Amino acid sequence: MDATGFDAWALTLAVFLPAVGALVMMAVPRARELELKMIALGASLATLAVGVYLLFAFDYGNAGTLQFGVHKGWIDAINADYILGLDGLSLPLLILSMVIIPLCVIYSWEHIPEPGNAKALLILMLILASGMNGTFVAQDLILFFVFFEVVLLPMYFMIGVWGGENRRYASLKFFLFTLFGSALMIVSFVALYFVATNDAGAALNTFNMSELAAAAGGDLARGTQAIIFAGLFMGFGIKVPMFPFHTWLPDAHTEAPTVGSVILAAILLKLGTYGFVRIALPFLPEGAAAWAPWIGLLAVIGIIYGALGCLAQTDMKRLIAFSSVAHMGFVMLGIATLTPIGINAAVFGMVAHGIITGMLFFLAGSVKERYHTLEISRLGGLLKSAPRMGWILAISAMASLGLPGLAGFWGEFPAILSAYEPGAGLSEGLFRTYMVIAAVGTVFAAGYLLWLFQRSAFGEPKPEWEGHTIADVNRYEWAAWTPLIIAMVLFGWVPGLIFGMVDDVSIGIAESISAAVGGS
Amino acid sequence: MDWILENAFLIPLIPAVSFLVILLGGRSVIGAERVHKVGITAVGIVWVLSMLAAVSWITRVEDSTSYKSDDAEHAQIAVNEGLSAASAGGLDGELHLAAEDDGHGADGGGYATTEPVISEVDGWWSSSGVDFAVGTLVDGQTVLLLIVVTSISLLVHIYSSEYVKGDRRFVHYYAFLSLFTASMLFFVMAQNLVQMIVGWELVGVCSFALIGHWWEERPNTDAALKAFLTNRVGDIGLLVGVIILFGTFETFSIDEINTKIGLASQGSGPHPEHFALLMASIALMAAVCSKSGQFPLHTWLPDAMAGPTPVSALIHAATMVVAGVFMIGRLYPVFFEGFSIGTSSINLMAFIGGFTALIGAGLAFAQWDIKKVLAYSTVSQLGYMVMALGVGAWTAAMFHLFTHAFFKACLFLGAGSVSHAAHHTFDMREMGGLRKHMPHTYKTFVISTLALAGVFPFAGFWSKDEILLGAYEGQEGAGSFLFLGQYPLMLIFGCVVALMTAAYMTRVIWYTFWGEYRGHGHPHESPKVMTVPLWILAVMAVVAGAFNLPTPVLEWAGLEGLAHLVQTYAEPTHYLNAIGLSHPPPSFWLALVGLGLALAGIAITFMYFWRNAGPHGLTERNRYAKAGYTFLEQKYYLDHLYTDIVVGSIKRPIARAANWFNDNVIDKVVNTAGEGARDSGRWIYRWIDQGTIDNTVNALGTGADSGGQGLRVMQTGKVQNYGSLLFGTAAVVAIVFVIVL
Amino acid sequence: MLLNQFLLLGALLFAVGVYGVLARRNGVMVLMSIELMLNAVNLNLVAFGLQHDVVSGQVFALFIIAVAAAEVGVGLAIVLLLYRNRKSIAVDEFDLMKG
Amino acid sequence: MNLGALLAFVRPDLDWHALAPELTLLVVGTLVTVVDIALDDKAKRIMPTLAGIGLLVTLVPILTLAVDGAERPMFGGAYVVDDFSLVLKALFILVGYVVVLMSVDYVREGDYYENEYYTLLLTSLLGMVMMASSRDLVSVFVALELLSIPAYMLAAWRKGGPRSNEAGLKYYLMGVFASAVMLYGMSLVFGVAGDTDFGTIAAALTGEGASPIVIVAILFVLIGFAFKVSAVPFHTWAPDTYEGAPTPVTAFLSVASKAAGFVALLSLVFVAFEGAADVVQPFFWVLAAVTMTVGNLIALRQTNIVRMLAYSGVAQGGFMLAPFAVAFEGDAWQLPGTDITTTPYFAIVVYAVIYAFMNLGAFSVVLAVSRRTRSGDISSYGGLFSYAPGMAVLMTLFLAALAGIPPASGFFAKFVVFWALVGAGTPAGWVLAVIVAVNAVIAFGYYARVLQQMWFEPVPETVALGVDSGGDDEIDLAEAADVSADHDEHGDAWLATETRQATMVRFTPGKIPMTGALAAALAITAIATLALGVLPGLVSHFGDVATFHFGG
Repeated sequence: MDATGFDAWALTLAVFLPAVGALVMMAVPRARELELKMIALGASLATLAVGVYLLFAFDYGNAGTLQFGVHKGWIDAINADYILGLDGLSLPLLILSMVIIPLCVIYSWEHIPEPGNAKALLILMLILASGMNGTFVAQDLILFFVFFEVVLLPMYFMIGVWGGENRRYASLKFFLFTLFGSALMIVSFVALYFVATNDAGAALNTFNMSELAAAAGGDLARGTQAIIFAGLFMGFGIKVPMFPFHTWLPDAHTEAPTVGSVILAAILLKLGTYGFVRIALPFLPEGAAAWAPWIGLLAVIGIIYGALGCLAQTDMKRLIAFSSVAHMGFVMLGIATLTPIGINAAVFGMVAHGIITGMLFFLAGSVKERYHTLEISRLGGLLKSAPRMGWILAISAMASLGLPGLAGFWGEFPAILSAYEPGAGLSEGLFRTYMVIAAVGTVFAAGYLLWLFQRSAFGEPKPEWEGHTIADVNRYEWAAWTPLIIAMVLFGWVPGLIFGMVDDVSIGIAESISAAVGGS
Repeated sequence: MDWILENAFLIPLIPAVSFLVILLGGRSVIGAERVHKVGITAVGIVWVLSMLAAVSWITRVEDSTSYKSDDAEHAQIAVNEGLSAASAGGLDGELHLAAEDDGHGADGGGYATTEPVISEVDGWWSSSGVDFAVGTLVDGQTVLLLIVVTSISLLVHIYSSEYVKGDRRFVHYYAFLSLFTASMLFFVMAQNLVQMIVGWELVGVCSFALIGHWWEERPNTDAALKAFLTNRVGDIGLLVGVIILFGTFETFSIDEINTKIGLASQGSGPHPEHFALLMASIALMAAVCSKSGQFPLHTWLPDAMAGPTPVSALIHAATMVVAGVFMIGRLYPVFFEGFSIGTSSINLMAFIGGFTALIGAGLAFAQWDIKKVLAYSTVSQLGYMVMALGVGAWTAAMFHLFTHAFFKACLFLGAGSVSHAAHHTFDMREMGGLRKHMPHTYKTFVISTLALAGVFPFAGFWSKDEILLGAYEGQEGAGSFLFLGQYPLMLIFGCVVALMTAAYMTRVIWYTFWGEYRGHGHPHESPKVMTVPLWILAVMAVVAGAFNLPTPVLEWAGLEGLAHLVQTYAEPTHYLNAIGLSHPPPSFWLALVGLGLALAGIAITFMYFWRNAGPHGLTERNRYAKAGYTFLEQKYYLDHLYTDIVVGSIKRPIARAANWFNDNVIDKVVNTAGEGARDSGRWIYRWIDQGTIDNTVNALGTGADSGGQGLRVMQTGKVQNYGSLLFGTAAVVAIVFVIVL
Repeated sequence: MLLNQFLLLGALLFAVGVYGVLARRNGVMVLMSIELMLNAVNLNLVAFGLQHDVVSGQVFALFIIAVAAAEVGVGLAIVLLLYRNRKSIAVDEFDLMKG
Repeated sequence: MNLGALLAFVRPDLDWHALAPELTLLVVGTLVTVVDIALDDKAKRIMPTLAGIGLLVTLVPILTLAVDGAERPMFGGAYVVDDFSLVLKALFILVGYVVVLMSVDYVREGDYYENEYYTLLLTSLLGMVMMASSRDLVSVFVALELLSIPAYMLAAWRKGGPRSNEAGLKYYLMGVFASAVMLYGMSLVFGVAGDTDFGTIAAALTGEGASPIVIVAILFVLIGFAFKVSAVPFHTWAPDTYEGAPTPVTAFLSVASKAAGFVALLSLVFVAFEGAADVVQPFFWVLAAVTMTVGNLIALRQTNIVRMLAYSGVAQGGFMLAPFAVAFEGDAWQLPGTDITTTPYFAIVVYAVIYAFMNLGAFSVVLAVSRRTRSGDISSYGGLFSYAPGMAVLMTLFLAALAGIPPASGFFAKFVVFWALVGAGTPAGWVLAVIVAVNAVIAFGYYARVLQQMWFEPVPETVALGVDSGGDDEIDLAEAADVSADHDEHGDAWLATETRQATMVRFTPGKIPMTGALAAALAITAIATLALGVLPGLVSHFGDVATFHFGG
């Protein structure tokens, strides 16, 4: 799978260009903000350029196999190598994170939150970018883990330094929750190294993800798989976040600065779901089959629960944050069905949620900037005071509630669809019940989003804003938002763009699962 | 000649483009006051294209069949023959390919069915290696709707250019009119269920946007939200139904699903699980209820009148609300098998339809707002259509859809014109005597009323009559109940509703146009831009009935050729023959009954108002009557049920509860985990209580924290205690090991 | 060869030493007690060395004696330092730092 | 006893090359003293330089030996120079060098004996270097005392400071007490085995069942070193001593002498007590679990950064001890392509190396920051990022490493521990692994407190002067006197501090006064921490070569 020429370097560049940018910025004194911003923008755009190259050079014919592979020695002592690879599953998410980061940089151009210090903020963003890109292309468990963890500290600081009132608590909570998950996750990784066998029963003793995936659990007992899966579940499920572990999310989102929320919602959450699809399912098919009903249950609980949580919110940003719980519920439901269509839906859901919720958080940030509050009851008449922003909010809300013709729909509908016939011998009755519950969830989604829209955008502006001039979308915001809006519509009408990439991979995963489950 | 049929995608595309143009260039490039020209042009083009489509479809039918079934027996033969064709086409499983070549391809002996024209592009999206296509499916039913939608839309576009002139959001108004037209057209030519969902939702959004057109006032936005959310509720049904169908047939393609059922019912194909079909039908029924305002989800429709009147005419009378009816017709085989319409004598669809027709008519009596009356009348008429489909009268339903679109649109635009004249009020108590001031509006209004009431020879008469006929005759081979035919209850419903319809419409006429003018200001006739469309529609309200005249009517003129046009050309014979759908022979006396009822209704009301006969002030004197009246006035209290009880309970208590649960329980779980840690720390007595300084919800931390605080007691600072600890531990460990090992 | 007596004596001495270290407040006395413990060790070593008839036992003992001397030197120096600063050598009074 | 044994004595032939490092160190130490005597006060300037150069010179023979690579047993196996010992000798020397760099200005600015300081430092290092090679009870004991006794004096170095005195006293008393206990154990071991060299002991113990005397013997010996590595409940001296001792000394103790303890434990456990797995493993299982948990929990409550680091060091020691709990399960897990004996062994060595640098780094930052804030309160780190971002970032790096967050080196240390524990494949291993995981999370709790201060909090108005500060009371109070122009306070300041009342002084943020030496120390540790995290291959390579010369 090893690539040659530039291809061999493409992924490495994609991962480390931002980090290099960060290093360069460290050398530049804080006072020279323009240069700093330029460098940040340049680095992120350069990364995006690599992404564009990847998009074109990618061989969609066999999206199921890893491409642009790099395989170098790294830590011989523990057989952990520097392996990068890109397949149809990684590609959309990688591109997503490559797109979001420059947009965040552009948005930050004039929106450096209190207490300022653009240098630090941008550096953290670039480090985040490296971590996220790395996670999506790493093909070695240890490498994956490293990148998976690298994103923690920057986000911790982003929330803690530029966050709102309650930032200390929120940031620490975010960190401890995630760290707890990943600590158990790494134990599971090591366990995988030692116990994973090929079908012959011989120990693999490797961290190479493609090998482990190929082994598909080998002849591991269902019980063992379930135990190890539990560790992974903690690691990824907390990150997603799944229902009982979600409590860190609203706090983190609410407190985080705008770009922080955007990155968090758009990409960081995806690391968890990506982990499920990339690692948990293929490596431990039977463990997955054993856990799937519970994951599904938690998913639908999350859908309803998140929606209800939204309805109870009075703060716009917190409402959006809770909606993430609901949306990720759909993603997890798709994953839990262990079917190709479910996994496709999940990946599409990830991308769509990334675009839409990212957009919503941008909006929340700009609203906050103009009104200095996010109390829904105090907003209102946005359509009148800032029409363009109002309409953008309308589109985003519609997309978020899964309106066909916009991206959100393709994450929801197939996910619900997949629950009709779950794979790997899962109980049909159970999952059809989930299906109906999830369908009901879509109504709630419409409920809270339109309610939000009505309260914030419809009606006359509140008297307390007399005299305030509420500026409409400015040009930095246009620059940052237009791509997202276009993406919403584009993916809404041409969903094949993403399904085409992912399908092969998810078919492979689903087949190996059903083979393993059926085989035993 | 089939060019337009195969490239039908152009038809929705054009208004979509005009939407973008208006939205993006509306203010800057074109100029706010001229945008309507863009819209009108676009729709005009589309109208022409639709007409082309109609013509080419008719010729296609002509080519494909040299024979028109004009009575039941022949129909049967045609059916059987057609089936062999269908199955012949069906066995190779490549139906839509077969559709590309001309209709003769499959037919055995000249009795062919016309296959729809399906053109599609693969790879819209794909999953598990299956490519899902996007494309268009054009057949008689589609063409019928194309005509209705484009015609009404065109007229409304023109009408609005005066009615909405100078509105603060003229541009948005026209943008969304275009978008709606586009979505509706996209919907009617959907090739697969997913596309259908897309169109379905999009028209919903447009209706949301247009109902909330004047969103500064809270009631409007409330109405808009209500409309959208009620529809979402129904959409649960749509999603689930579509999913069940996909699970059963492994395809989204409408064509394949229908054909498979057809084959199955002929035994020449695998039989889908009847239970699945039933479930799917019920689920889809929910969707119909919301979109087409059927009981019990009809409550949003009257509120939707908050939107501009032309919008009501277009969306909430003529087109969008019939989407549900259209969808039933589109997937008729599913429902036919699912509800076993052919053999039952009552079924969910028929009942809901009939019942809705009844309560809608009832409600129409208690309204003072002219638009509300029309709205409930719409509900009632939609119920009529659904009932027709429920009893197996496919053609009748579509025919009624066709006619109803025109006269109801006319009525709405008339009402609009009235309010335009009478100070933008819709309250009939502030009108009266307008016939003198606005003759055109009056005449057209009366004509349409007669049509709606079903008076010979107006359009409504013919379509309504066919529905009653369908209810009576039902399907071949079904038992008859007493002398009331196969669907007795439906027949009764139908008749009662016919009577009531006539009555309440006459009431409207009286309050609006007769008596003395009770409003203020000087009412005046609306300008041509508004009256001309009215007249066009009025004419249609008269002649539309001619599109499906029964044969006997034409025999004396020797014009059998023109009989049953809708049935012949609009019916998707390719699917319907396969499931053995038959057409009842016309019945003269049933027509008489219908007409009689209508006239009776008019007569009674006439007596009541004009001649002042009958129990006036009954509602004041008789408390039962009063109770009944308030019951109607309160719309059967359904709204209270929904808004106050259902929504209220969800939004306030449950959501609050959930939030509380979130903050106090879920977080507290972590909390209690921490409590454990803390208690474990408590064995080192008294230090613990002063712990827990930075008391966070993450009590795991707190617990650990205080645990640490407790442990610090070890650290007395006295070196000898340290020593004792060291040696003590050493001794203890040693002893333990010695004992254990 | 009365190994056990030696060992018992050694154990006894050690115990006394431990007691002294843990119980006496006077720093000097604590140092003495430590010496006791070390001597107990020496006793053991020599005894075992004899039993096994190897020289290393005694060598070890010698090393310990030497080192012990150095240790006590340092110890006394520290005690002296404390006395100079605090006018006291009661080891249990030194608990500036705790917790 | 027979004189024959004595008369038969022949002087063992010495392998000078093998002894070169020790000898160099000895020479340098003596040189420092001589120079001091020769030109006493004028010597002050060059002292640190001399010591530093001496240490670097010492590296030369170590390298040559490493290149040569042969195993060189001496004195009948009592003293062995092999890869293992060389790696650790190099580590000790490097640590010593960094500590010298940290000390330069600290010692110079406080009015201490300067020259003796370095002499003692070098001597203690000599003991450690010897410890790495010792394979015999006697040599282990001698090495231990040689590294401890100077350390006692260093701990009490600020002779005027009550805290420093107390630190010295506690360290000394506990130290000698523990070594007495250990010696008693050794005497019993000797009694059982009949000789003092590990080979014989291993052979003897393998034969023996777990007889009470063997158990007591082994436990007492192990406890002697458990004290050195400050494992709970033998850790009690550590926080007080660390807090009281001069900060560079604290760094030295927390890194070097702890590492020395682990070196001794390694050779003892893996060579001498090989046969007594059923005693050693359970003992270490409990010890590790208790140590990391208690250390972490108490650390959560600390307000003084040095004390916090002390407890964190305790907890880290727990992590390092964990692999011992599966010391002899590991054989099945021969690492592919390497000749490492067992994974646990590998894990401990790697952890020791990584820990040394990250902890030294943290202490260097503390040292540097206290030069500005003159306080050891964690709260005095408020807003550090705003006025000294570089320092904040460095501290973040080291704390991240200690917390085990990639890409800082600490994560790999934690990882190899998991590796060893899970690799053992025993339930005990699995459970301990989970305990380690949970503890890793708790640990972040207190590292985060410092991070929060540095990044999130505003600069404090006033700082608690000197109280609980990392040992540099005198400087603080001296300058406090300047600040609050009240000299009486200086004399009996310790009384004020005894009641733990903080003397709050106004604090003005500003550039942190850096000196070349300190900067160098920071640079070395930072680079090492980052490099070992990004390319753990480097250190794991040490782990590979650090193979043991088993048996006598």
